Amino acid sequence: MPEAAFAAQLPPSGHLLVALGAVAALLALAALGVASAHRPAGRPLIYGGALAVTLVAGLSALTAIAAPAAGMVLPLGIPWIGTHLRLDALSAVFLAVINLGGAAASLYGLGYGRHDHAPERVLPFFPAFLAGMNMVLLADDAYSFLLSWEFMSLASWALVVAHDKEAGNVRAGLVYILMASFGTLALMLAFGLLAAGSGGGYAFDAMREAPPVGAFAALVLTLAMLGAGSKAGLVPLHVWLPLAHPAAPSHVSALMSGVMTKVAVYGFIRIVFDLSGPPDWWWGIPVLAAGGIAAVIGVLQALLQGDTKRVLAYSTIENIGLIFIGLGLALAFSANGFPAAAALALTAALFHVLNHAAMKSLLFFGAGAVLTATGTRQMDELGGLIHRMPATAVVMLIGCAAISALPPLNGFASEWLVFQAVLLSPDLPAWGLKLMVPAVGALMALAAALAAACFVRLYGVAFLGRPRSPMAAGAQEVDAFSRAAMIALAATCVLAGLLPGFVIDALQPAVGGLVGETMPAQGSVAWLSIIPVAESRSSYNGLLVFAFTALSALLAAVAIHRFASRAVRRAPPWDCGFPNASPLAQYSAASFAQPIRRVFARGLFAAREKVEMPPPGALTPARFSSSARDPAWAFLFLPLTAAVGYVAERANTLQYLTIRQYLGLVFSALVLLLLVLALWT
Amino acid sequence: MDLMAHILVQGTQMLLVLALAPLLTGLVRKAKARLQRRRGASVLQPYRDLVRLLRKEVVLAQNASWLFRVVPYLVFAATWVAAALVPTFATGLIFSWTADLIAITALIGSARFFLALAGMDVGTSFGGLGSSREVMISSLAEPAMIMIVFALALVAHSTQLSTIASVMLAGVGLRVSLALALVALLMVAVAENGRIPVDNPSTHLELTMVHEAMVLEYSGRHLALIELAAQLKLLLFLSLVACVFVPWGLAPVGAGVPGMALGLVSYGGKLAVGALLVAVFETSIAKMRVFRVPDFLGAALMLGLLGTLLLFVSGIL
Amino acid sequence: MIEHAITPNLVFDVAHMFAGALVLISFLMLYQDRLYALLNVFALQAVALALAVAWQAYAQDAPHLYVTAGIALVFKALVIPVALHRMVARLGIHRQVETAVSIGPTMLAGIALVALSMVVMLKATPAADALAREDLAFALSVVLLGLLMMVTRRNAVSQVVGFMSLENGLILAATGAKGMPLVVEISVAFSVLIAFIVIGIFLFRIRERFDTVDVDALDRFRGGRA
Amino acid sequence: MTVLATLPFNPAPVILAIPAVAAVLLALIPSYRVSAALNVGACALTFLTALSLLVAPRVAGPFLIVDDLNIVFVVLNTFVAFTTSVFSASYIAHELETGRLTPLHLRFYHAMYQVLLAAMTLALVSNNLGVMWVAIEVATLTTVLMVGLYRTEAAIEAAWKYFMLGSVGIALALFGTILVYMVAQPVVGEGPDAMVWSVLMQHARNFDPALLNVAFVFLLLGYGTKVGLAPLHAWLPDAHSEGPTPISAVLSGLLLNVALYAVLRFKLLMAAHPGTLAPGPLMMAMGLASLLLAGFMLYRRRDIKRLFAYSSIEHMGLIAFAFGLGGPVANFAGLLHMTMHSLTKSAIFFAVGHVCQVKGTQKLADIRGLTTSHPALGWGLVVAVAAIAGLPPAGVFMSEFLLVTSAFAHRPWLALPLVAGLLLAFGALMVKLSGIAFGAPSPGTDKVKASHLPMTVHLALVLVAGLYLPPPLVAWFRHVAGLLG
Repeated sequence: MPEAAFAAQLPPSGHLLVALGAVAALLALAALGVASAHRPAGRPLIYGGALAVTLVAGLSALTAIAAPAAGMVLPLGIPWIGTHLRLDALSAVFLAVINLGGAAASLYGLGYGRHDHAPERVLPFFPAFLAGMNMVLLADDAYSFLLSWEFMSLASWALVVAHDKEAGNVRAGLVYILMASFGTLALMLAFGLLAAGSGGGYAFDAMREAPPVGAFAALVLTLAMLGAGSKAGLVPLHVWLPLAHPAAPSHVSALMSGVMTKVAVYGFIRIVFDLSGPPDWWWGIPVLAAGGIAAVIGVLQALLQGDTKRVLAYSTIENIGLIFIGLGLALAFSANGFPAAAALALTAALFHVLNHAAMKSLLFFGAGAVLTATGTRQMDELGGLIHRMPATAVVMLIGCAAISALPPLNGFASEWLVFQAVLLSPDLPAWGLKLMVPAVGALMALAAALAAACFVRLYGVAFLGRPRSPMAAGAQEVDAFSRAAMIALAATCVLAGLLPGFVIDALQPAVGGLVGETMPAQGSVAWLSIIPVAESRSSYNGLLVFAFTALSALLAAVAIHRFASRAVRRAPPWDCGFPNASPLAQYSAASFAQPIRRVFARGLFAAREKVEMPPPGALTPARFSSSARDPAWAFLFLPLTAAVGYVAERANTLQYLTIRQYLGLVFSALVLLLLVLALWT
Repeated sequence: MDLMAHILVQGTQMLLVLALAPLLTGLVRKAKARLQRRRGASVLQPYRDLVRLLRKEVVLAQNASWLFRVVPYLVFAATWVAAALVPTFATGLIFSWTADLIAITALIGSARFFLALAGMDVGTSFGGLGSSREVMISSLAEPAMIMIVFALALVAHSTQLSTIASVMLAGVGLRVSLALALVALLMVAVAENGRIPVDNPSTHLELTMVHEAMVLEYSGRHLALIELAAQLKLLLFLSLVACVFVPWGLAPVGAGVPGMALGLVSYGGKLAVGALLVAVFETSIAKMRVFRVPDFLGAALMLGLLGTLLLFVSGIL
Repeated sequence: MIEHAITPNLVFDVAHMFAGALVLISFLMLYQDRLYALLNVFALQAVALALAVAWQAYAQDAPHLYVTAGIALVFKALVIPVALHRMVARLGIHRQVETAVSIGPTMLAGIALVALSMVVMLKATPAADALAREDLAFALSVVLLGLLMMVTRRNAVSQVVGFMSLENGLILAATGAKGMPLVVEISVAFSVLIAFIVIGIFLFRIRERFDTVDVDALDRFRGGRA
Repeated sequence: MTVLATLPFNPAPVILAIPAVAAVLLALIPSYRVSAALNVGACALTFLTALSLLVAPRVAGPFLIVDDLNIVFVVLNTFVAFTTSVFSASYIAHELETGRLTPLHLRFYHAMYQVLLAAMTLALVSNNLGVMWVAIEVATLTTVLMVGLYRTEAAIEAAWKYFMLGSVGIALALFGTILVYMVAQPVVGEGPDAMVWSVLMQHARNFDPALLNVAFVFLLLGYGTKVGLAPLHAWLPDAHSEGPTPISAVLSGLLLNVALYAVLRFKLLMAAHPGTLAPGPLMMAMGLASLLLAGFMLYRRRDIKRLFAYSSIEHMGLIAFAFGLGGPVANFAGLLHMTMHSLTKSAIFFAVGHVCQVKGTQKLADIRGLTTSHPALGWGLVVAVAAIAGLPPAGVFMSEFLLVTSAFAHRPWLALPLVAGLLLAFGALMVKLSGIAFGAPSPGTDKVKASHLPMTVHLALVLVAGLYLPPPLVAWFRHVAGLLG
């Protein structure tokens, strides 16, 4: 039990105090949420307060990225360690992401929360959840880190089961909290190893000084992948995510999918890049593999879902996969002596972290808006919303385009950087990596293309066409708060896409701290292009692509309207001779996915289609149904639960023994121990 | 006034591709007709079609949204910009670094994304059918294209088309990986342009339609723009193949007017040969079933990946 | 014990004999297949215990141990067996000792247990006197045989007998430990415990066999099988 | 701690006297209202006196001992006994209303409550191994009587099972005690001194290690039966589920600790002698067995009190594992975990007691949607179960963190079953909690006529403990952890 001095190695800074104050304020808001949940003033108070706090904290974090690292020790937590806090560039980047995401969610909640029928189950936990995420990022010792981590899970679990009367939500919460606990235990083991290396010092500073070596380091990597990966949603530990994220209220879904998964990414980076010492050459391989698999499986699953929020949740898995591909490349480069390439890969990953936070929050807000307007999350009950909800439709279109990695939006910029990093990898010396990287690149390209298909399907079915249900036909545009939140995020997506150079530059302090090298400065490049390595090698200019495209489109429009025709006539659509076709005859979510389902999902997902034809002469309609499974459930979790159930059933017979048999157990234990004594000592 | 000259050359290229695109389609059609022992329409027929369509009024489906009306312009603009970024007669144009090959691929993807959305806007079965098939095809074609990009980029150490073309022009010798990439690129080009055997641009039979089903509701100037975008895309892919695999004649950076002129002539020649080959290929092969397409494109993807892997492993260059 | 006229050897021999007798009687108890006979043998063991304790009281010059011997004689050799006799008669319990493991294997197990306790104790006390070591080993044997009896007999009464026999072993060990305080208190406490058990059996008519398992009833009580 | 030792007298005898006197008084008072109040009052007084132990001198007389180890237990026990008596007052009133108990029963119950308290305290502060043994036996017998209080068939069966297994356990413990005496006798000399704990500790280095090993096996199994370690645990679920709920709280929160204290005392003795068989592996093995067994058993539970009884087995297993692992960190974790478990589990039983009264059943299947029908009770239960399951910021989280990390650092292969068991038990508790707390409420939505104060106080302490432990407590735990080796 080494006594750690309660003095921090780093001096505190104003930024750190602001962040700490934000945590305290959020916790106070949580307490206030308990007290005021039933009052009409509760909602504006809590969400307004959270908005103010996160906005201040987020902006402060933005300025903290370039500031020197700060530290502090509070006399809390494990008594002889204390609670170590640290605000360095990496935590500042993530603090900015989560607080700005939190601010958007709070703004959205101001309006969205009005429709909540059980505010007392949401208001206390929302700020607590935000506080938990903030605390994870500030923690600089293993105990505070895990405490905050699990507190974050607990608060979000409470939010997942907030609407506990709806079918499946309680089960979703159950699966969630189990997987969260699994992850925490894995991280606990990892920290156990790290602390063992430093002789029982749970402070990160102590761990940094004595990083693990050899097999221990490998074990730490594995455990970090299990622990952080289960929270982030790496396959096959993702099963909770598509259940839990949709179950929560939509602004919380946005936080969980857009923001909390980033905290998991942060945890992985912190442990693997910061605490585990220099990586081994092969560390990138498992990370790359996990990322590639998550990317493809996630997006394929997303294509098979019929529930809007579940589509988004699976898409989160895909994006987490992309981020881990970036991280894996960074590890591989860093371990094999290419710090500049590592900086590129890490920048790409961090950039995508930021982008995905914005895009996914936006999309969940949109899905929430649709849910509020129509009361359903089923794509097959939607349609035509572009007419009824014009503002939501526009921002959702931006969100869908961004997440489908279409230039000139932000999703493309970060994926482009990852591709550039992939293209630097032939320099890597190891054969395993040489074979791995292009394969992962192919998986990533496949995932990107499928993501576009997925969001064409989501947007096309939900927003375009004709309404498939009365609810969709009667939808109303959502309130101004919700719209403002969505517009702000959409603007972020556009800006980050047009001016990626500034974002890349802003990330460099964090990158440099982790891999020892930074990317070349982008802010000063002519025309605001980004040039990751050299101009002759590759460059991209989102601003110009946008300008050219917009200009061309405008030019074409003006020219045509000026010189050719501008006449428009409305007429019924071509009906192939069957007038007044029912809106249900439109392509549905399932039918849109049919070609892809047939091509990709037959094997692993066991996608099956069944058509029940009525007998000849019967007037009943034919029924079509399709089914698919999640391989993680089929091959891992269901057998596991079955095994636990089996053993529990066997063990349960111990409940039905007679006193004599119980005595027999005591007797056997005694004899056994005596035998041990007789034979051993 | 160097900058002005550069912008002028860039502008020339933009107008050039716009002007040549219908002609290329006309050439292909004419050649096909000849091969089928028909006289066929004039090579200028596409221009006439476009003009006629532009003059007609637009008949909009009743519940078409604003998206439906915006998409043709977006699709056209994105394709045009993409086509203009591929070196045609000269490399190293002033804006060529705006987007590398990955970005060009993504721009084409953007155009397809919006077109697929437009297909679903009216809410008829045809649109959905076309869109769903289109995204299925593209979900394989795009990764295949990215793999081809990888293979090229690994040889040239760059994803900039100008640099790739220069490296190719300097000569890299015969390479198995590049051959694989070429085959894959041709297969992707066939798919991307909706040509036989993947799709048939002149069919309107719902069982086999892909692209045509998607744009079934379009008329008038909107249809004209979409047709023009399709023609530009064909041009783009031919230019791409030309500039990467037969880069001879391309005016290098800083070439004067004579070099440019030579580049223009050679570019015209390459396009004509390309059109002829397309026609021959399409005439000699039959359209495949929709669910055979994934196999076709999967093969392209595998070829691309194989080419990339070879380059990774060989590590030379 | 130096001040005693009897030689230390004789002290040990006699103590040893009583201890051995207790083990032997334990085996006899394992061998019984009639309840009444079992009770009689138990009474015999109690007498043997009383003698052993009295001998220790004399040898260690510890008069309080006579109390323990008295308790053993009166309570265990007389009161309890008689009470159990009457109870068997009153409750109409089967006269047969119902075994879970038949007598032959039980005896074999008993022998193994005695061997085990010998090995354990002899390994543990190499420094002590040989006979003292054996005394302790015998006490342990009686404890283990008592437990064995509880485990292999289904009948409530024979289980009580097993428990009392186990307790005999404890008292034997306790009195064998020279100068151990509280032995009397402990033996009183144990007598109270046994009285509780016997009264419990009588009052609550604990089912004659602990083995009657009514699964339906258990489901009600225990939350049941899933 | 010596700085604080300013109290001029030793409060230990007073702590014993108060419940003893109260027991006599309670046996005489017929009115259950008065006796409930007196019960609370006596417990409060005991607790306050026990607090004075904190500043009392550490003394070891021939009969009583006050040292750092048992102060932890005494203060904790008297505190939980006090809060439980508060809970019991409201609980018992309801039982009387519904006619499950008569005033005569209550007279007996209250007297027994104080006897139990006296016996447990005696077991903790006695300096004589024999007295400790007698005290634990008395405590066991008292609880046997309380478990059988309802006189239902199930209650009697549970009491009987408890009684039989407890008796065998106590017999084994006695044999172990005798052996310890025989080990000590050649060194310390004949007579009472050879059973006095503080004397034994001084001479432990000269004991015969081999015989001490044998003694420890018996003591571990004997007192381990009381702790509820697998495979000796069989009485525990029955006894918890069939007795009055305050007794379930006392069993889980106090009696198990007292038995554990006895095991620890002997472990100290073992640790003081370098030549003995390390007791650690035995305790770890039994601890893991308890953890895993309880983890599996939890899944098939249909009775709410039985569920939490198995959870007690699980946690006792964890604590045994921690002490078995040894080392300052793990021992600290063990002490902390024990404290937290007492507080949390009794809080759970407080909640469960009211839940069962409101719903009129102990069947899990019939208790649903508590957070909707009884928000305070339901959320209280959610917090308490989350705390016992090791979710932050409860103190259990800290102890599990310390335990798991130090286990993995020292014995990686043992940490894996440990983690598996933790996860297993966590899953089971959460499965059950999901049903109890959420969803549409089941019938039985009357208001709870009870104070939530005891539960709230316990939970507040537990939640704060995960964030902040007062330095004196830490210093004290660490000292004890150091002693435990």
